[in-house]
Amino acid sequence: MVALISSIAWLVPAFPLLGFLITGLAKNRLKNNQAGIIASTLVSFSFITALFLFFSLRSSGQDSVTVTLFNWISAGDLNIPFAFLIDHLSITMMLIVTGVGALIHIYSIGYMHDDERVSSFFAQMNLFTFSMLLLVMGANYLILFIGWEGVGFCSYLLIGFWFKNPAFNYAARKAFVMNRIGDLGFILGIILVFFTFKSVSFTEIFSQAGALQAGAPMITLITILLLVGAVGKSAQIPLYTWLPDAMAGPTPVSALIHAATMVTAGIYMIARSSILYNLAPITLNIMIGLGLATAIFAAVIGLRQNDIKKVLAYSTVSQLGYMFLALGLGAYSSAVFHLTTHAFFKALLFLGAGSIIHAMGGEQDIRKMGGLRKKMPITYLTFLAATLAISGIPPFSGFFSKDLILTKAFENNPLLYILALGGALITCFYMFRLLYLVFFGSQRLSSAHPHESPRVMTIPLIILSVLSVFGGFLNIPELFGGKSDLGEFLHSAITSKVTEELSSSTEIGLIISSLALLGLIILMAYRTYVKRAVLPAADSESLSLFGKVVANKFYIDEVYTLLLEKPFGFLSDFFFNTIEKAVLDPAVDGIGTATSRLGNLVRKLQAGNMSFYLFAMVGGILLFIIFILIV
Amino acid sequence: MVFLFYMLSAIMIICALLVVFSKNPINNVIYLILCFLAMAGHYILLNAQFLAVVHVIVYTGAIMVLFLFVIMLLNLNKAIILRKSTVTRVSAVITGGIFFLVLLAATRQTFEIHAKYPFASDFGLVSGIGKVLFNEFLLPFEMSSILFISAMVGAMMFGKKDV
Amino acid sequence: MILLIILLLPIVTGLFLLLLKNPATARIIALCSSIANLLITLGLISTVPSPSYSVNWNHFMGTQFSLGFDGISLIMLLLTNLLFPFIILSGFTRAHIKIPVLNFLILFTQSALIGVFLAQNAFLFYIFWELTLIPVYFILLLWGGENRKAITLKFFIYTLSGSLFLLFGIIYLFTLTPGMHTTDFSAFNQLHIPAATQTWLFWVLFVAFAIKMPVFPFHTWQPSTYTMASKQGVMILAGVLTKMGIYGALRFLFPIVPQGVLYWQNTVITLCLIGVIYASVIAFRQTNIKRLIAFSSMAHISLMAAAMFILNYYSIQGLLFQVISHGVTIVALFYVVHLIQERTGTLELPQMGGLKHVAPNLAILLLIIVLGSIALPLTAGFVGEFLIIAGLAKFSIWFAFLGGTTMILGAIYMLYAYQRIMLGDNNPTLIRVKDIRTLDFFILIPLITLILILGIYPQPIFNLVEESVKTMQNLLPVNEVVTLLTR
Amino acid sequence: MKDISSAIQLIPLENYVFLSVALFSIGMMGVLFRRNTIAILMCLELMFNSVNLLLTAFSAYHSDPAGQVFVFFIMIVAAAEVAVGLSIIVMMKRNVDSVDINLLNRLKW
Repeated sequence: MVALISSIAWLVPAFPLLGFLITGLAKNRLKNNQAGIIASTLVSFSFITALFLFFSLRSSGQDSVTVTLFNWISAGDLNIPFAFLIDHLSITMMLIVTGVGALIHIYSIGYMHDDERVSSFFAQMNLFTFSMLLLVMGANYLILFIGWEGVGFCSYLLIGFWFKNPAFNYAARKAFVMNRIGDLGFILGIILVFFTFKSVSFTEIFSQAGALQAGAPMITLITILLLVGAVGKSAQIPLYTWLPDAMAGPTPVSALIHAATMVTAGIYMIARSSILYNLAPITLNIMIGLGLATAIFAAVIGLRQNDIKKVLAYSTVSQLGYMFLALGLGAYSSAVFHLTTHAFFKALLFLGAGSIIHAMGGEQDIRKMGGLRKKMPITYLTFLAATLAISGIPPFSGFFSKDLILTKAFENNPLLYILALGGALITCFYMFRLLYLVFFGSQRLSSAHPHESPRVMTIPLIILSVLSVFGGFLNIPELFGGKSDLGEFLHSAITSKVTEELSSSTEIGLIISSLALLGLIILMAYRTYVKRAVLPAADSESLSLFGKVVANKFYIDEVYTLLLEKPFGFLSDFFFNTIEKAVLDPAVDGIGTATSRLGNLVRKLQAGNMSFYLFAMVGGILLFIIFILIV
Repeated sequence: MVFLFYMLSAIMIICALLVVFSKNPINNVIYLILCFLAMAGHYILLNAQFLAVVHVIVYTGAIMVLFLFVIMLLNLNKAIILRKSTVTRVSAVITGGIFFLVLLAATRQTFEIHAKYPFASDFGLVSGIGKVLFNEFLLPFEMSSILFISAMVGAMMFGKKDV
Repeated sequence: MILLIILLLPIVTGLFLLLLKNPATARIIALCSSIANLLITLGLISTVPSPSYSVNWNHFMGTQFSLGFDGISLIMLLLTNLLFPFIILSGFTRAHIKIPVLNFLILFTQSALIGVFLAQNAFLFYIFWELTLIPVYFILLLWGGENRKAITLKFFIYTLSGSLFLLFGIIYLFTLTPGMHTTDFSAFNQLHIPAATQTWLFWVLFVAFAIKMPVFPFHTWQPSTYTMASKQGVMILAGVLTKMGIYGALRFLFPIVPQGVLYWQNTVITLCLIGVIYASVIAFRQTNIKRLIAFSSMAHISLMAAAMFILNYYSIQGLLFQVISHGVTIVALFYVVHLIQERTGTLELPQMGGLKHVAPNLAILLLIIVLGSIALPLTAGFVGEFLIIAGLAKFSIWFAFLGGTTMILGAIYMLYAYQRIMLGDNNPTLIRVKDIRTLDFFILIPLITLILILGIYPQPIFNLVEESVKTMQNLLPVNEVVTLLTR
Repeated sequence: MKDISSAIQLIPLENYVFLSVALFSIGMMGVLFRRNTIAILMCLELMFNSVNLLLTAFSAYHSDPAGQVFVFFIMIVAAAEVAVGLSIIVMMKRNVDSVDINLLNRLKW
C-alpha cells in the first residue's frame, strides 16, 4: 500500500499541472468550452486520485508516507528534497482543494462562458490548483513555500484577470505585495527553523521539537515569523485589506482562492506546525488576540457593506479570524474542521453570489437586487443553506465547527467566549441582511432580467449545499453522541493542546443561549429588511459618525495609504531627487568639476605672457636661494 | 689706482642703469658699449689683459655692432614706446632690489676670502692663457667651433623668409 | 592550451570579421564563434584534471602569462560564454554596415572578460580588467543613446580611476612578495600582511570592485549608463561586466586581506544593504523602464555583495548561483525592454499600457522574466536569493530581514512596471504593433527555460562550485556563527 | 703694470663681488623691466658680463687661469647666443611687426 501511495502521489499535483500546460500552451486552439472541460476533468482526476490515496492510507494503517521525487537543493547541510508528505492532515486538505476546486472549475465553465480569455482563465485556475496542492502536500517548509508563493502569484494573476481595469490591476498588485510582506516573515522563519533544527523537513523537525523547552526565545521567534506569513496569507489584522479588494477577480476565483483554499493556507501551515506552536505560549496568545480582533472587526465592517462580494469577503476575513482564534487556543483540529466547513459554505456563498451576479448582468450592489427568491429558486435554496451554515444554526455544518471553537474559548476564558459569540451574532446579522435584501422584497433594478443559472452552474451549487448542510457530521462531538471523527483522524498529524473538558451541562447551556440569541438576531434582521424593507443608505447620504466610519471600513485603507504608500513614494522621490541627484551625483561629478576648475586656474598662469614667466622664474630662483640660505 | 677702480665701477653701474632705463634702443647700445669698455678697464686692473682685449674685440666690436646693426636694420632707432604697466615696472625694480640683497646675503662668505687669497695674478697675458687653453682645454676649445657652426646655421635658418 | 583557445577564439574571430564586408556573414561567424566557445566551456566542466596554461612573460616583473580556473572562475566563464551567443544573436535584426565592427567589439569584450576570469596572475588580471573597458567604451559611445558622450566619459573615467587603486594595490602586494618579486595570485595568497596594513589595503583593493559592481555609494555611473546604452551594450554591462566586480572581490579581498575584510565586514555589509533598500526604493518612482531595471539590478547586485562579505557556505553558494541567475534574468529583461521600446517607441512608463492586447506572447514572456527577477520559487532567482538570505540570517537576523525586503520592494516596482507596460485598456497607438518574432523566441525561450530549469533543478551549479566554496568559507580567520538573537 | 698690480691689491675681493652682484641685479631688473626684446637681450649680456667679471676676479685672486679660460668660453657662447637671439628677433619683427615681448605669448602651447 505504501509503495502504491508513493508511486501515485505525484499524480495529484501533476493533473492540474498538465491541465495548465494544455490550456496554457494551446489556448488559441481551444474552442469555447474545451478549455473548461479539460481543466475540470483533470482537477476531478486529481480529486479521484486523492480519494484513492485517502483510502489507501487508511487501509495501510500508517500515519504518514513521505514521497521523495528528487533532490531539489542540496548544498552543504541544507538538504531540501522535492518531497510530498501524505498524512491525515495533508490528505484532508488535498480532498478539500481538489474536491471544492473541481466543483468550482465545473461551475466556471458556465460562469466564464462568454469571456474571451476563458482558456487563460482555466490555465491560471489549474496552475493555482497545482500550487495549492504543492502547498498542502509539501513534506518540508520549502516545498510548502513554493506552493505558498505560487498560490500568491496565481491569486495575483486571477485578481487582475480583467486587466483592462487599472483598479483591478492595483488590487492584484496590492494582494501580491501584502502577501509578500507575510512571505518575508515566513521565509525568515523557515531559515531560522533550518538553523535551529538543521532540517526543514516536517517529520525531522517535529521529532526534534520535543526536546526543546517550551517558551524558548528561539521557538517564539520562529513561530512569530511563521505567524507573520500566515497573517499575510490568511488576511488577518493588519494585513487583511487586500482580501476585500481581491474581489476584483471573477467570482469563481473568489470562491476558490479567497474563500476555500488559499486564504486557509495560513491555518493549514500553523496547524501543520502545531508542535512548534505548542512550545510558544506567547505566540499562541498573540494569535488569540489577532484572531478575535479580526473576527469582530471584519464582521463589524461587513455590517455596512453593500457590494455582495465585499460582504462575503469581510465575512471570510472574520471566519479566518475564528480559525486563528481556534489555533491560538491550541485547538488546531477544530480550526481545520472549521476550515473544512468554511470551505464548503463559503465557496457555496461565493458561487451563489456569482450566480446572482451572472443573473443580474454583472450588478453587484445588493441595494439594486431583491426579490430573486422566485426567479432563482435553486440559487436561493443553496444560498439559504449556506447562510444558515455560516450563522451556526444546527444541524448545519457551521454550527458544529463554530460551536467547537466557542466551547474551546469558554474553556480558556469566558470573556473570550462572549466576544467570539458577539462576533458570531454580528455575522449572523449581516448574512441575513444580505439574504433578505437579495432574495426578499421586490426587484429594485428594473433593467435586469434575472434568470436561473444553467445547470453546469447549479449542480456544483447543489453538491456544495449538500456538503454545507451535512459537512458538520464529519466531526460530531461526543455531546451529540458522535466521536469527533475528524479530530481523531487528524490526531496523528496535529498535536492539539489538551484542555479541561467542560461539563456537558455547561456546554448545553451555552449552546441553547447562543441559539436563542441567534434566533433573536435573525428575527431582528427580518423585521428590519423584510417587514420594514429598510434599504441601506446610499453612499452619499449622511450617516451617523460611527456608521460612516464603518461604511468606510474604518478608513484602514486610507490610513495605510497615508502611513505607508505616501511616505514610501516620498522617500523614493527624496532618495532620487535629493540624495542621488543632489548629493551623490554632484559628489562624483564634483571631483571632475574641481579638477577642471583647477585646470582653468592653473591655465591662467600659463597664459604665454613672457614677462610673467620671467617674473615667475626670478621668483623661483629667489625662493630657491632663500631656501638654501635658511637651511 | 684705487680711485680708478671706483671710477670704473661707477661708470659701469651708471651705464648699466641707463641701459635699463633709457628709452631709445640706440642709446641703450651706446650705454652698454660704455659699460663694457669700463669692464675692459676692470679686466686690465685684474691683470687679465688678454681678456680685456678679447672683451673689447668680441663684445664691443662684434656683438654690440651686431645689436646696432639689427636695430638699424629693423628701423628701431627711434624711441618706441614699449612700456610695461607701472605695477610691473615697480615690481621689477623691487624684485631687482630684493635680488641684489639676497645675492649679497648669499655671497656673505666671500667677505673673508680676501684674507686667504691675496691678489696674485701673473698669467693674464696671451701666453699664460694660451698655455692653459691649448693644454687642458683643447677639446672644449675645438668643440666651441661646432657651437659656432650650429649657431651660424641656426641664425641663417631663422633669417630665411619662409621657414 | 584549451584555455588559450577559449581566450583567443573570440578576439581572433573578431579581427577576422573586420576584414569582411558583408554584415550578414559577419554576424553569423560571430555567432558561430561564440557558440563554439560555449561548447568548449561546457567541455571544460567535465575535464579532469582542470587544464591550465602558463608561459613566462615579463621576467623582470615576475609576471607569468598563466591561465587556470577553479569553481568560481568556471561559473563566471560559463556565464560569459553562455550570454554572449544571445547578445550576438540579439543583433540579428537589421543588416547594418557597422555590424562587423560591432561584433568585433563584442567579441573583443568577450575575450577580455574570459581573460579576467582565467588569469592566475594579478598583473595579467589587471591588464584584462582594463582591456574590457576599451571595447565597452566604444560600444557605448558608438551605439549609445541620448547624451552618450558625457555619460560614457563618466563611466570610463569612474571605473578607470577605481582601477588605479587596484593597480596601486597590486604593485604594493608585488613589493611585499618575498625573494624574486612576483604577481602570481598563489604568491599573494600566501602573504601574511600585518592586520593594520590590511585595514587600509582592503579599501585600496575594494574600491575598483565596488565601483564595478556597483555598491552604494559608488553606483552613480550605473543608472545613466544603463539608460542610454544600446541593447547589446546594456546586456554586456548588466549581464557580465558587473559580475567582474564580484569575481575580483572574491579573488583579491578574501584570500589576500582576510583581516581587512573582517575589520570592515559590518561596514561593507551595511553599505550593501543600504544599497539594496536605497535602489529598491528609488526604482519605485522611476518612469524610465531602463532606469528602473538599472536600479533593480543594483539592488540585486548589492544583495549579492552583502552575501559575499558574509562569507559563509550558504551565502557564497547563493552568491555564485545568483551570479548565473541574475545574469540570465537581466539579459532577458533588457532584451524584452528593447522589444518593448521597439514596439511602443518609448521607454517612459506613463506613456505605455495595453501592450498585452496586441502582444500577448511578449506579455507572458516578460511576466516569467519578472517573476524570475522577483525571486518566485521555481525560478532561478529564488534559489539564489533564498541561500543568500539564509547566509545573511546565519550572520544576523536583522541583516537577513533588510536583505529580504528586496523580496517585497522588488515585487512592488517590478509588478508595477509590468502592469504599466502590458496591462490596462487598449492603447490606440499600438494597433499596428506585432507580437514577437521568431528571432525573439530563439533568444528568449532558451533564457527563460534556463531560468525555470535552474529554479527547478539547481543542483548542477551547486556541485560545480562546491569545492571552491568550501575553500572560500574558511578564508576568514573568525567565521563563527553569531548567536542569532543577540544581534 | 706693477703699479696696477700693487694698487689692485688694496682693493678687496668683496668689492668685485658687490660690483658684479649689482650689475647682475641691474641686468635682471632690466629683463623684467623692458618690453623691447632687443633691450632684454642687452640686459642678458649685462648679466653675462657681471658673471664674467666675477669669474675673472676670482681667477685673479686665486691665481687660477682656468677661471679666465672659462670667461673666454662664456664669451664664445655669448657670441653664439647673440647671433641666434638676434636672428630670432629679426624673424619676430618680420612676423608680427613688433619686438614687444608681450606679443610672444604662444608659449602656452
